[in-house]
Amino acid sequence: MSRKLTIIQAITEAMDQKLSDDQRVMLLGEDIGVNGGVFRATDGLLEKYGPDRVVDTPLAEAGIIGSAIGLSMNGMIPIVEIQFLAFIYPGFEQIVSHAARMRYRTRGQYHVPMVIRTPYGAGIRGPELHSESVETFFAHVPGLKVVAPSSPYDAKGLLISAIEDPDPVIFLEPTKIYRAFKEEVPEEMYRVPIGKAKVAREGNDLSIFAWGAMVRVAEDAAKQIERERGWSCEVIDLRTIYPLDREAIVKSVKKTGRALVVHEAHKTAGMGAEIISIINDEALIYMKAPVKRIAGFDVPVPQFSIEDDYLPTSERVKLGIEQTIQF
Amino acid sequence: MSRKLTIIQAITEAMDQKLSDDQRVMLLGEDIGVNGGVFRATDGLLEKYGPDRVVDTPLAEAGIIGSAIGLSMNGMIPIVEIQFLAFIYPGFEQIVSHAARMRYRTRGQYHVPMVIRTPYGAGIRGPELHSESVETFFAHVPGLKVVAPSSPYDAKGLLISAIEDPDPVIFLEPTKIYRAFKEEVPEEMYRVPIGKAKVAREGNDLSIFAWGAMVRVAEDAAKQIERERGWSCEVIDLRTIYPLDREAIVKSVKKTGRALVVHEAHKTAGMGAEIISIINDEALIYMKAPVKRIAGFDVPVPQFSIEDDYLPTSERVKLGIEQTIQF
Amino acid sequence: MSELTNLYQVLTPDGELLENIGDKLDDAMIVKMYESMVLVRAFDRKSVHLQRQGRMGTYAPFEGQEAAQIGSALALSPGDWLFPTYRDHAAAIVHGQSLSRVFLYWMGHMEGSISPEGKNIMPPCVPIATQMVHAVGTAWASKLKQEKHVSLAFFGDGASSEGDFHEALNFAGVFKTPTIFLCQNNGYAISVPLAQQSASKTIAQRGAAYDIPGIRVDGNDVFAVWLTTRAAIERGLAGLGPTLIEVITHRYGAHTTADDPTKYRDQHILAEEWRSKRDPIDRLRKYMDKHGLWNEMREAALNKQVAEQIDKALIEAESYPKSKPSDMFQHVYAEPTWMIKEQEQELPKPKGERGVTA
Amino acid sequence: MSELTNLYQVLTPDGELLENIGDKLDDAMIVKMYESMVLVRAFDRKSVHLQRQGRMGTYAPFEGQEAAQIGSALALSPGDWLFPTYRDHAAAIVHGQSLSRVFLYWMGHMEGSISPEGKNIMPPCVPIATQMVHAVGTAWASKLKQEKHVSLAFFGDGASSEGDFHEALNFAGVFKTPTIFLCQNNGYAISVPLAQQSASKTIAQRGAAYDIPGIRVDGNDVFAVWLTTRAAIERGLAGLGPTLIEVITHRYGAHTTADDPTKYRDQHILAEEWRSKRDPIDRLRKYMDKHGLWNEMREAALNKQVAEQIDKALIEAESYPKSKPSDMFQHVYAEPTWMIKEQEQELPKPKGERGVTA
Ligand SMILES: Cc1ncc(C[n+]2csc(CCOP(=O)(O)OP(=O)(O)O)c2C)c(N)n1
Ligand SMILES: Cc1ncc(C[n+]2csc(CCOP(=O)(O)OP(=O)(O)O)c2C)c(N)n1
Ligand SMILES: [Mg+2]
Ligand SMILES: [Mg+2]
Repeated sequence: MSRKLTIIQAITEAMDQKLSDDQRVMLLGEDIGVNGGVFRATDGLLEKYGPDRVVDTPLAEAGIIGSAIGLSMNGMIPIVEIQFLAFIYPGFEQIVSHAARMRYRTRGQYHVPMVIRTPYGAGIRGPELHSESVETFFAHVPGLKVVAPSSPYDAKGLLISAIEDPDPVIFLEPTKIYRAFKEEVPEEMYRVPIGKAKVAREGNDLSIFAWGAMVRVAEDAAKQIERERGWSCEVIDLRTIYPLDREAIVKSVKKTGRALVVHEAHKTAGMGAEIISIINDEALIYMKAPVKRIAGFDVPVPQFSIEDDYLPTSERVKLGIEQTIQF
Repeated sequence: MSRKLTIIQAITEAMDQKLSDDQRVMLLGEDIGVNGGVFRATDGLLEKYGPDRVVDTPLAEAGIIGSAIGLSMNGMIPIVEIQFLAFIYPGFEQIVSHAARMRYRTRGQYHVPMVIRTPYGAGIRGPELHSESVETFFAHVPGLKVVAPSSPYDAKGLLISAIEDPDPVIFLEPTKIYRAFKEEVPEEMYRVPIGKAKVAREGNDLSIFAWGAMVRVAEDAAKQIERERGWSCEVIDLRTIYPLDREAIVKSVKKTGRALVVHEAHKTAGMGAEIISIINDEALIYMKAPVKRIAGFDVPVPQFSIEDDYLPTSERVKLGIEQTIQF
Repeated sequence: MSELTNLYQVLTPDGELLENIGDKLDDAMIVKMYESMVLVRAFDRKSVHLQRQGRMGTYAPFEGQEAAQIGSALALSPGDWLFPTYRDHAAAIVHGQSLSRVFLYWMGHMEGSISPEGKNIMPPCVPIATQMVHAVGTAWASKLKQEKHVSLAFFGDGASSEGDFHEALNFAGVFKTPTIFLCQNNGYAISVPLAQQSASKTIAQRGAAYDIPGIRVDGNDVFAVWLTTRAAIERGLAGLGPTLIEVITHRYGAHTTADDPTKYRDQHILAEEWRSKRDPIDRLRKYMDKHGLWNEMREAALNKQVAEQIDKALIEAESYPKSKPSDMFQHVYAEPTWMIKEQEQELPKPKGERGVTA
Repeated sequence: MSELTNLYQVLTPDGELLENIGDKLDDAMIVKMYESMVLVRAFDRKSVHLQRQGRMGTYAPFEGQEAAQIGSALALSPGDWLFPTYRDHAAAIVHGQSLSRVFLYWMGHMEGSISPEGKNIMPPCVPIATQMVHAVGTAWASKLKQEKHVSLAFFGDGASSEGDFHEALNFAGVFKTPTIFLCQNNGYAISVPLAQQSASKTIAQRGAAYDIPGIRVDGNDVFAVWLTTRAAIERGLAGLGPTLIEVITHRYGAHTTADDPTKYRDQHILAEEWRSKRDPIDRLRKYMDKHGLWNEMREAALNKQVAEQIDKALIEAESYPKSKPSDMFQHVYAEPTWMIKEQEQELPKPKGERGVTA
């Protein structure tokens, strides 16, 4: 059986099912209890599972993440909600110096099967620091996995995989499209594997790599350019940002010979650079043009009246496609 | 007049001269006063400038960096010492969400002319978390500059530029070579510009990009390979990690047609990827082979008995040169 | 209500004085307090309204907390440093921020965080508790430069759980900076009540952990807030260091316009206990009535003037030149880097100018 | 010395009892305390020596702090969780860590942080104060699983300035976790004395900020430390929540073997006040002599046994298979990622095997 759900509903369902399936699973975060989370991702779960398993914490991210590390080491599976990605920074040390390294330093004796969920990305008319897309910070840390779904189906399946993963997973949820559309989502539990990309649209002339809210932007651009110019672009939804699905990237560019990456993150040291490097390593001789990056600019995400101009648009992506194909 | 100094002596001299030159300059950090810093970078400065200007702070990095932000906004020029790079994480939020953005959010009304100095890199037989090389974290943050000298001359000149820079500068000091060698350093104040690379060694067959302690590794490899194979490698000491000196990178690879980046940081999402992307953007058609990355591995820096195996060595660089030239 | 015991109070909810204020607070200041509170409450209601109409983004209302913000900010001198959070525009306004600037902020304008000339009103701080450390730094600099200025940092009850709260108080204690830490304990951090935020019953008691005086004040008593803040300022200027002030108050409305308080709070108790019995404006009005400082005519005139002032500010804000996309490339650094200069060129040109393809 | 007033003390420096311990501490335990302290002191001296010989890396000595670590760790039950810092190997050893493992740690071996089977001895924590929050989490899990275990986190006086200290105590207070926060106040954070670390005179007084009992103890009195820790454990197991214990002690040596304490500390005062007058081992020896629990023969036998035990552990550590370069690719994840598998191949092959060029 399946029904149509939004991304946020799919996320709630994944947590609900894992809470009921596995007594070790528990939720921690600010306002996730009575209030059901500022985006209502945990709505109804306190009533269902009680305050020992759905915990409203004090307002302190190092405290939340650090105590979740301890909970993990002693047998629990905590799912932490950070209210917005930029508010993870107070807990950055706990993530980088501990969550990511506990398995390593104890040679596998202790590990941290924790998930940190957090909305990320711009486009919701939020105040400053509600719109960041800093996946690079986590992709650069060995010991972490980083996931970013773009659809309800993947959101549920990837979150279940993340909860079952024995290692810490940073789970980035595209705020802008939390409720943007619905999609068929099976009622039962299922897994979407971490580390595997998905071909969101097949094509032959150019490969577009994207994740999260940018997948739709890429698809829009691909549709328009097909109509306008007759070029067929392949859109790859990477889904996992670390470890990247190298095989999928290389396979696609070997076919198309041209590539473009779209991401919201700042261009410099964004994951676009890593994708370019993978292509450089594995498929350089197949490339007919430089790989293009359509990315957030190297400026702080601006106040919301102009945030849409910060974000990659299908217009900018189309221009990039044109420049790449006509190189 | 000039004398031979080590990197650490050059750094002390730069701070000493700026403290005496500009009343607004002050130093903050753990153990930097009576103790002169754990690496003795501030030795003698407390006696000379007193406890109002050379401040032993409590053990709290957010407190140090955050109060330095306030000091900056109210007219001071604080130079913060963080004892080891990994201990900057408690202050990460202050750097990313405030130091880097104060100018932006006040439209230039307030700014943060602060320098954060910290030893970085492996090879000193330190315990865990004393050997990190996470420059990516800062290079990805618009509003910051990131500098990493490789020699006494540059250390002094770049630190003076950093102190005089109206924006926050992360100043990464290569711990392993703090005292490894001496070099002529002028007694007077001079500046080495931020954002400008230096050709450390001229060559025609391949360009090697490096910074900090890796410059010597690159030079060694270049010398050996010249002797062994007769290939001439150009070594570019980038000196500034953000903003990268694109012109110097592009100029060199247009000449050599081959490139290799050496860095201690983990390979994935390291700055090597950004350098590859710059070459992709600007000089792809000149390239005779993929750009090679000889980098720290995608694992936490290991305990010190095997840390040398984590670090790029001239052996690994030579192998990379061979693979690139014989591609 | 246990949280209301042991509070420093000067003006009872009935408008009676509990101590002599004659030599400290003159009638002109009292009238100013009243006028300011009326102004900012009208501003707050207008803003909620504008948000509903889609003329502003998400807005954080402060209604109910006027005495806490006005009482403390009015105690400052012009050159003092103010660190408001996203909820403290009342304080910003009485310290000299223009109403139109505050509107611009909530409209998502790039220039919404500029301090008026000669004032040091910091941008509304979004990451919780982080501004407390800055207020140590600015006060420290004032002290080093021997300038007679204090720094006043607002923060909430929830903020007291963050590590930065601790580090700020500890630094201020060690370096004896003239910093005033003003906690508006409004009982909730979004949905989380103080009892779940900490096992400690008060925020003020934490002062002792840093050898800093910690004072609990009725935050809806504008006299008590003002007098306590003045004393803290004098202490700071005398070189005696920081003060922690906890003022007990309540926000009547939602956390922000995106929040639904009925999910976590009994709005009935709220109305009974706070709005009808302890309102900061009503209370001061009672006092002023008793002392012949106010009358219906002045009230009517004030309301009219306030409405006009707000309307004028709104027109100003709405006719202020919109932020341009290219504004985002300004002020990242003193000198733009090459990537910034180049990326600015990637912005789509305004309609009609495009055609730069290939 | 003002920091030595108001301390809970049971055993005076002269070996006199200030209270009856009969029903709580039996002679076997007292002898065990003594033997443990003698063992770890010998271990500590040996380690400093080995570092000087270049057989170990930088080492953090604890001599002088034996009672603080032994007294508290001996109060634990086998399944309790221990969170040592880089200076707390004495505690780790009495809670069950092997001497050879501790040597391996300081030799930079990849396997230096493995807990003995059935014990929960965490790796020495390097980033200051961060382990305090973990000890909230592990204790919380014990409570949720209804396991009767506490978590004991060591930290220093300097650590009390970090935000994590605050967040840990606040969380423990709110969730009433059976966590014992044991501060070894040895007067210095590297070179910085407590008076510059905080304006507060004690760490214990901070408990009140979280409604947690805060107790100050003579840290060189092994009885007082043990009794206080036991009481805290019982409190925790009874569901009454965390306890903050501050034990006053002193490290005789350098911060680490890379440090020169004469730069910041008067070693003469140190020797007078601490080593000769308050030494934790001498003190207990006086008590045992008075009560006929010890004699020169047993002392000689103990010293011999300890020396042998340490030598054996050293041989074990030095003959333990060296870490291999490829070890760094293990245990990053449960399943290695493709980059890890591939990068392992980039390691230069051991001599003779190379020749993979081109
Ligand atoms: C570091 C950080 N974490 C989380 C948030 C999200 N957030 C915004 S306001 C708020 C509650 C703050 O409560 P309190 O300090 O009591 O202030 P109040 O809103 O009541 O004025 C939270 C959790 C944030 N802005 N920053
Ligand atoms: C976050 C962090 N900052 C700085 C350091 C460097 N450091 C190591 S030990 C130390 C002093 C610790 O003092 P204290 O907490 O009193 O413990 P003690 O060494 O006296 O046992 C410092 C600053 C660190 N390890 N972690
Ligand atoms: Mg509040
Ligand atoms: Mg100490």
